[in-house]
Amino acid sequence: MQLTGTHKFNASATKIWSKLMDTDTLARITPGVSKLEEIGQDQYKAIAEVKMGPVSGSFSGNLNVLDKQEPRSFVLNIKQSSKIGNVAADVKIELQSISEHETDLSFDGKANMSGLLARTGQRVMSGVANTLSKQFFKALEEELASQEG
Amino acid sequence: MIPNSFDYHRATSVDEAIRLMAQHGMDAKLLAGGHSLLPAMKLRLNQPGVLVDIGRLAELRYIKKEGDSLVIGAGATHDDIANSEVARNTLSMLSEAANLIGDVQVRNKGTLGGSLAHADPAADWPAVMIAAHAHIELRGPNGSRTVAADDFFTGFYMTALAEDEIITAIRIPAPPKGTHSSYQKFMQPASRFAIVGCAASVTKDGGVCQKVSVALTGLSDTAFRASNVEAALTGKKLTKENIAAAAQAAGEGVMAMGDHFASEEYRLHLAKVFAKRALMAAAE
Amino acid sequence: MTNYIGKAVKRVEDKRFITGKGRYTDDIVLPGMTHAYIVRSPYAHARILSVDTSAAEAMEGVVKVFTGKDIAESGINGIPTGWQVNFKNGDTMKEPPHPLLVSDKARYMGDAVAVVIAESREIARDAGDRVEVEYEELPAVADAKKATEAGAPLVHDDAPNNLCFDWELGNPKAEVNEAMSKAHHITTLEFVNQRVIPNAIEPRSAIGHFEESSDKYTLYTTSQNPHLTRLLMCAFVLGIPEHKVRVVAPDVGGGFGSKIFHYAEEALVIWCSQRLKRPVKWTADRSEAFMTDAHGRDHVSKAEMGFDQNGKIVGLRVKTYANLGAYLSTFAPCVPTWLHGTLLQGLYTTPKINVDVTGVFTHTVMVDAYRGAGRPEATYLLERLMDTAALEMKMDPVELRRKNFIPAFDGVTQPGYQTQVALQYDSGNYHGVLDRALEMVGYEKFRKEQEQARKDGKLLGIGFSTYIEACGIAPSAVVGALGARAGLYEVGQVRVQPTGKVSVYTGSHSHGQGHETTFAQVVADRLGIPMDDVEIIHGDSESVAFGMGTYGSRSLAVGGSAIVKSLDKIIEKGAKIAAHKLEASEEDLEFAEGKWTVKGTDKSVGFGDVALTAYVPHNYPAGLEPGLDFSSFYDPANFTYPFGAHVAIVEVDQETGKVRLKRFIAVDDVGNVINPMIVDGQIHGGLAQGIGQALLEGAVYDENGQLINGSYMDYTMPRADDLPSFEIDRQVTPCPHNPLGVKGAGEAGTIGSTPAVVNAVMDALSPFGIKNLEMPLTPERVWRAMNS
Amino acid sequence: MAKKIQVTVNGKAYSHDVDPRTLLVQYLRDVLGLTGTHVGCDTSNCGACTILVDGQAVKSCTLLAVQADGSEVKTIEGMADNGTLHPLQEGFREEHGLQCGFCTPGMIMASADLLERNPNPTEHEIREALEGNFCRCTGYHNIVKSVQYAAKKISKQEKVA
Repeated sequence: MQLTGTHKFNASATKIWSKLMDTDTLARITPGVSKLEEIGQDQYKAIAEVKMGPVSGSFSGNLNVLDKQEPRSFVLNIKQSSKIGNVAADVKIELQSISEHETDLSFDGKANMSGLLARTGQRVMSGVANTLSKQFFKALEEELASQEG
Repeated sequence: MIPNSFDYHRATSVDEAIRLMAQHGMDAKLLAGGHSLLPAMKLRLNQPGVLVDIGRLAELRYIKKEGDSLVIGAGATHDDIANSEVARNTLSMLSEAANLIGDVQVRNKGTLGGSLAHADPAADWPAVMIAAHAHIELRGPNGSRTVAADDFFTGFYMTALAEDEIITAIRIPAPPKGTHSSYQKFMQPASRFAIVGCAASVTKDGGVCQKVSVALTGLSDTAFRASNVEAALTGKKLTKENIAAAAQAAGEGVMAMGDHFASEEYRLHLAKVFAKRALMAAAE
Repeated sequence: MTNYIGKAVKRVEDKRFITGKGRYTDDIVLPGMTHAYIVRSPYAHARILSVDTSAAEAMEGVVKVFTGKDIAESGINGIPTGWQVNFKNGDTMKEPPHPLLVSDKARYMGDAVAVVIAESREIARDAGDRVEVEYEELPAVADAKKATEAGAPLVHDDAPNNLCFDWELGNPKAEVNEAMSKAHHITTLEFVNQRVIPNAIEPRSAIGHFEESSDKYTLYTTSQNPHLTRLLMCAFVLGIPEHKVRVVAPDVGGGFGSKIFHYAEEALVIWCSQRLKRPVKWTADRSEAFMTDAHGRDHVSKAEMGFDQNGKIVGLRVKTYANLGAYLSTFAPCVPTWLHGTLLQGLYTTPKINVDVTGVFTHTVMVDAYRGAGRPEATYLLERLMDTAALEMKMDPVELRRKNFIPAFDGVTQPGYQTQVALQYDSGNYHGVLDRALEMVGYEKFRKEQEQARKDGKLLGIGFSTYIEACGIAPSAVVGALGARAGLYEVGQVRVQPTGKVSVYTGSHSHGQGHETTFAQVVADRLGIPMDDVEIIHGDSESVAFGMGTYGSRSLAVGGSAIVKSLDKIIEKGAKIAAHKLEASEEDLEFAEGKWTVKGTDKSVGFGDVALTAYVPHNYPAGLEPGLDFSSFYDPANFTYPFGAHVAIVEVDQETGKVRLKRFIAVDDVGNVINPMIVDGQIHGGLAQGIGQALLEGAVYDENGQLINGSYMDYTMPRADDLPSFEIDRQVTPCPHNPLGVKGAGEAGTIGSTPAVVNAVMDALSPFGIKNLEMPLTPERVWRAMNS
Repeated sequence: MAKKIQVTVNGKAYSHDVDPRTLLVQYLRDVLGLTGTHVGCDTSNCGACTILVDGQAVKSCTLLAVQADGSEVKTIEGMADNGTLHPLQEGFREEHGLQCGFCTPGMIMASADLLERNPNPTEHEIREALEGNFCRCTGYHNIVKSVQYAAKKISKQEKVA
């Protein structure tokens, strides 16, 4: 499953970068994530609850930040498993400054599903990914805005 | 094939259902026809701890005229609507859509309210309700409220319905004289959900489109109003050419879904084709 | 005189099915029965790091959890295959172990890792979720051709490049290349004959029952061939004595090849039952069926056919990669080789043919026979080539076929036809079926309609397929030489009861084919008794001596012939008894209409009378054994060769690419027909499956070996409103080498229909210059082709 | 946990305590021993489990037994009347509308719903009404004829009556 998207934020790239690299913030804005625990340099243990339409599952696994090019790009490597199936994804996140206060965040990657999700959830999962990314952008936007205020 | 264990409560009234939902919170799910929920539970894609059954509430199962409006109880089945003369006479797309949902057995049990609350991105009713300018009546612990169908579907399987609210009825205003409607659907051949479905109603006066309402489903993460198609046709003569030209705007700017049955590009193409077909049928 | 043969006798078995009294495996409940749930790998390829069963075993109602480790330690063997194919260099094919539960690695999504046995289905299912398996996901490969490329992930360490075998048949390559080099025109097609999922509506189920008191085992299973399952399970897997094992395949809800395979779950429930001293039932749900039932087809081929300037075929060259899945199913090695390569002669006089097949392991579920098995793949290739060649050479596809047909021969006064690919066709009249089909279609009229439709912007198309199949597999010595590890005869026992009622035991197995009716028609007519006096018994190794089961359209041709052999023996012995009773010489008697009559007199003795005498032998021929009960093994002299002509007419919606099948005409020649109603039904069902493959069906694996359409929400089964009513007719060219003259009708519909439909769509799309599209011809594929 | 339900199945009243997660089809098969109703899938598509609940065809794998409390249920076992086959049962036999028999009970029950609503359906209407029932054996050709047979027979019976 291809994961792509772009969103424009009214903040500088460095500011967004610092938000994304902060464990607490990340746990707060990532949809479904209930716990994010740092277990090593750029390595996290993550627990997520996904509840969307017909699908509801508790996921747990790892989240690694690789290939950091501050403040331009990094790769998120995610491995989550659950009783309803497993997700493994590599997503490259790029921040492109448009101006001092404007940054385009784009992501591009691929998620591989296995198990029940892969077999029966294709149609559902592409929508889940879309919605999760929308929620993430919204939450990040709010996070950035709240700090402004 | 075997769902997880859960507690089951059959509500004897809407108010009791609301109380039960409030009592059990996030772990509870409403069970109406069960034709979206139970298959997911059997696969264990979903494992609620409590089911509150509202499937037998007679107070939710009706189709009637109220003043100028058509009011459909949330518990009316697809089959009830398919066979309702008053629904057909109000907007024929209601019975057309009802007849295209699932199969006979599913239509016998599945309900309008259940389908709207579930908000499957490929379900038929959301598009029809948007095109019909329907208002969805909700009731929760703090009383009742009404949400326009246009504002009800907020995302992928997401609606304006709060966790502790129940859809009670759907109110459809009587369309102006000279209005005809149609629902046209390109089916996913296995599930028979919509790959693309288009609901259209056209108010015609002397061959000119006075008013038009168009909504699409299946294309994206939620059903939506095709405002640009409406704008392109309003005030125009209802010729084949004008309709075809207006339908070209269907799906414009939409991030379409894709799967092995239909890619994003193909879905966007079908949106145009089915917008045209629905409009043609409604304008006839 | 026949009272039954050739008549549309209503089915005997229907009574129980239409009243809900059928008895399928999952309907069976045994005292003290436990329920099994199998924990399966979500990954197509993964190392199993650990399996923790403690939480599951701690649950109330859980009897036991077994893992791959328990199986490995028990010393039992894995599941064998029933056919051996060698590499071209003579090396034995690779036959990696297929354990009942895996302990080291999972090799396809659905590979069995552990089994939970519990007091109820619910508890077993719940406990299954508590078995914690730690996996290390490994790269996987699902595509046969890619699997052979350097660097592809290996399914089995001891099968380099994932090769199971490579194999060749026909004329030497150099000869074929030489012939092709002189061709005036060569038509080349590359295609995927996609993987389809058999989807018998009854999911698989198995109950293992070990009785400690007698040391006996009973396996109830959804099998097409219970005796073969018993043989494989006893001799190769569990090493338990065959005479202590009863295998029952009761009513079985469809098979289509997918229930030939001796599956791991069958041996597993027996093994678990032996350990637990309690019956163990396992029933697949549909999701599990999608993941673990043997799939069908899955070939990647390149085919080239050469023609001279007059359209006569001069040569055929075929290269095929056959996906076998992760392990070998019972017939896996045979399907893409001996059931595929041998059919590439088709109905044509092609003088030089070479076929080269590579059998490949991938991280996918096993592939086995699926209705037609190899023959649909061969037919697809040939018939697509014919219509494409006609288009390219601007010839009429009908004319091109006629030019190349093998002339009619009856196999009696004229010899059989020796092909370039090992078979000798028994009898055939290929022009006959095509002529009849054209007449039914109204070919010339259609071409005019099509022309007019094109002017009106409508896309109509017609497609042809003239096919042959080799059925009734087959002479044991021949198939043995080709690699079969079992004989392929059939057993038929006729036991006349003292009152003249007749019990017939057949090693064939009916799972929809109507044996209880057709076989009874044969028996009743031969013995001249009412059908009500005949009972056909099948599917139980305890009552039926032995048998090879039902597949390859073999039941009547092989199983029916075995019964006829026994009937002949009954009549022969009956004549001795009758002669004694009539005080006549045996030579002076004739047997007809249920009685032996002294020729030219009205002195006769009836069948019932003779039966009674056989069992109450007070006044009896000296030296003759009492009783009237014979068993026969029939080993056929040759395959049988049904053939036919199929024509499809389609309309393509230019805006959406959706194909609508408007008409389907099938004229088949399946030899003599015992029950035309049943034969028609077999054809109808076959057509639906073949049409399904052309337009709707296909397993979709992603690049990680995940089956992504493993449910009826995602895999398109043909439904009533996807299909038209069929227009079918028949021609009869009797089979010259079996006593009934029958050829087999179970697979004909599937074999002929797929290419006819695809050819029709290609014909409809010919104004766009489109020559080839991959199946299934989904609306998007067709739309893309029209718009590229 | 367990809920008491009362149902009338094929004219006979039953009362049982059931686990709420028990599907109606499991109740019929496992508790009442009515194994004529089959399970062919887990996604409510195949229709093998079709029965009539309060006169309407439903998929009994997508209905909890507790949901059927107080209902009138009819299964294939209840179709024949004192040994006289229902015209649909007769039709399936006469027109060879079945082969392996596994989908047949569901097919007959779905057809019963159709003929109740539409006593004289066209071929097209029959095919559409059976879109929720899979058959892998017959290609549906003879199923259509079986339903037509029954429709004709019922209309004749009604004329006589």
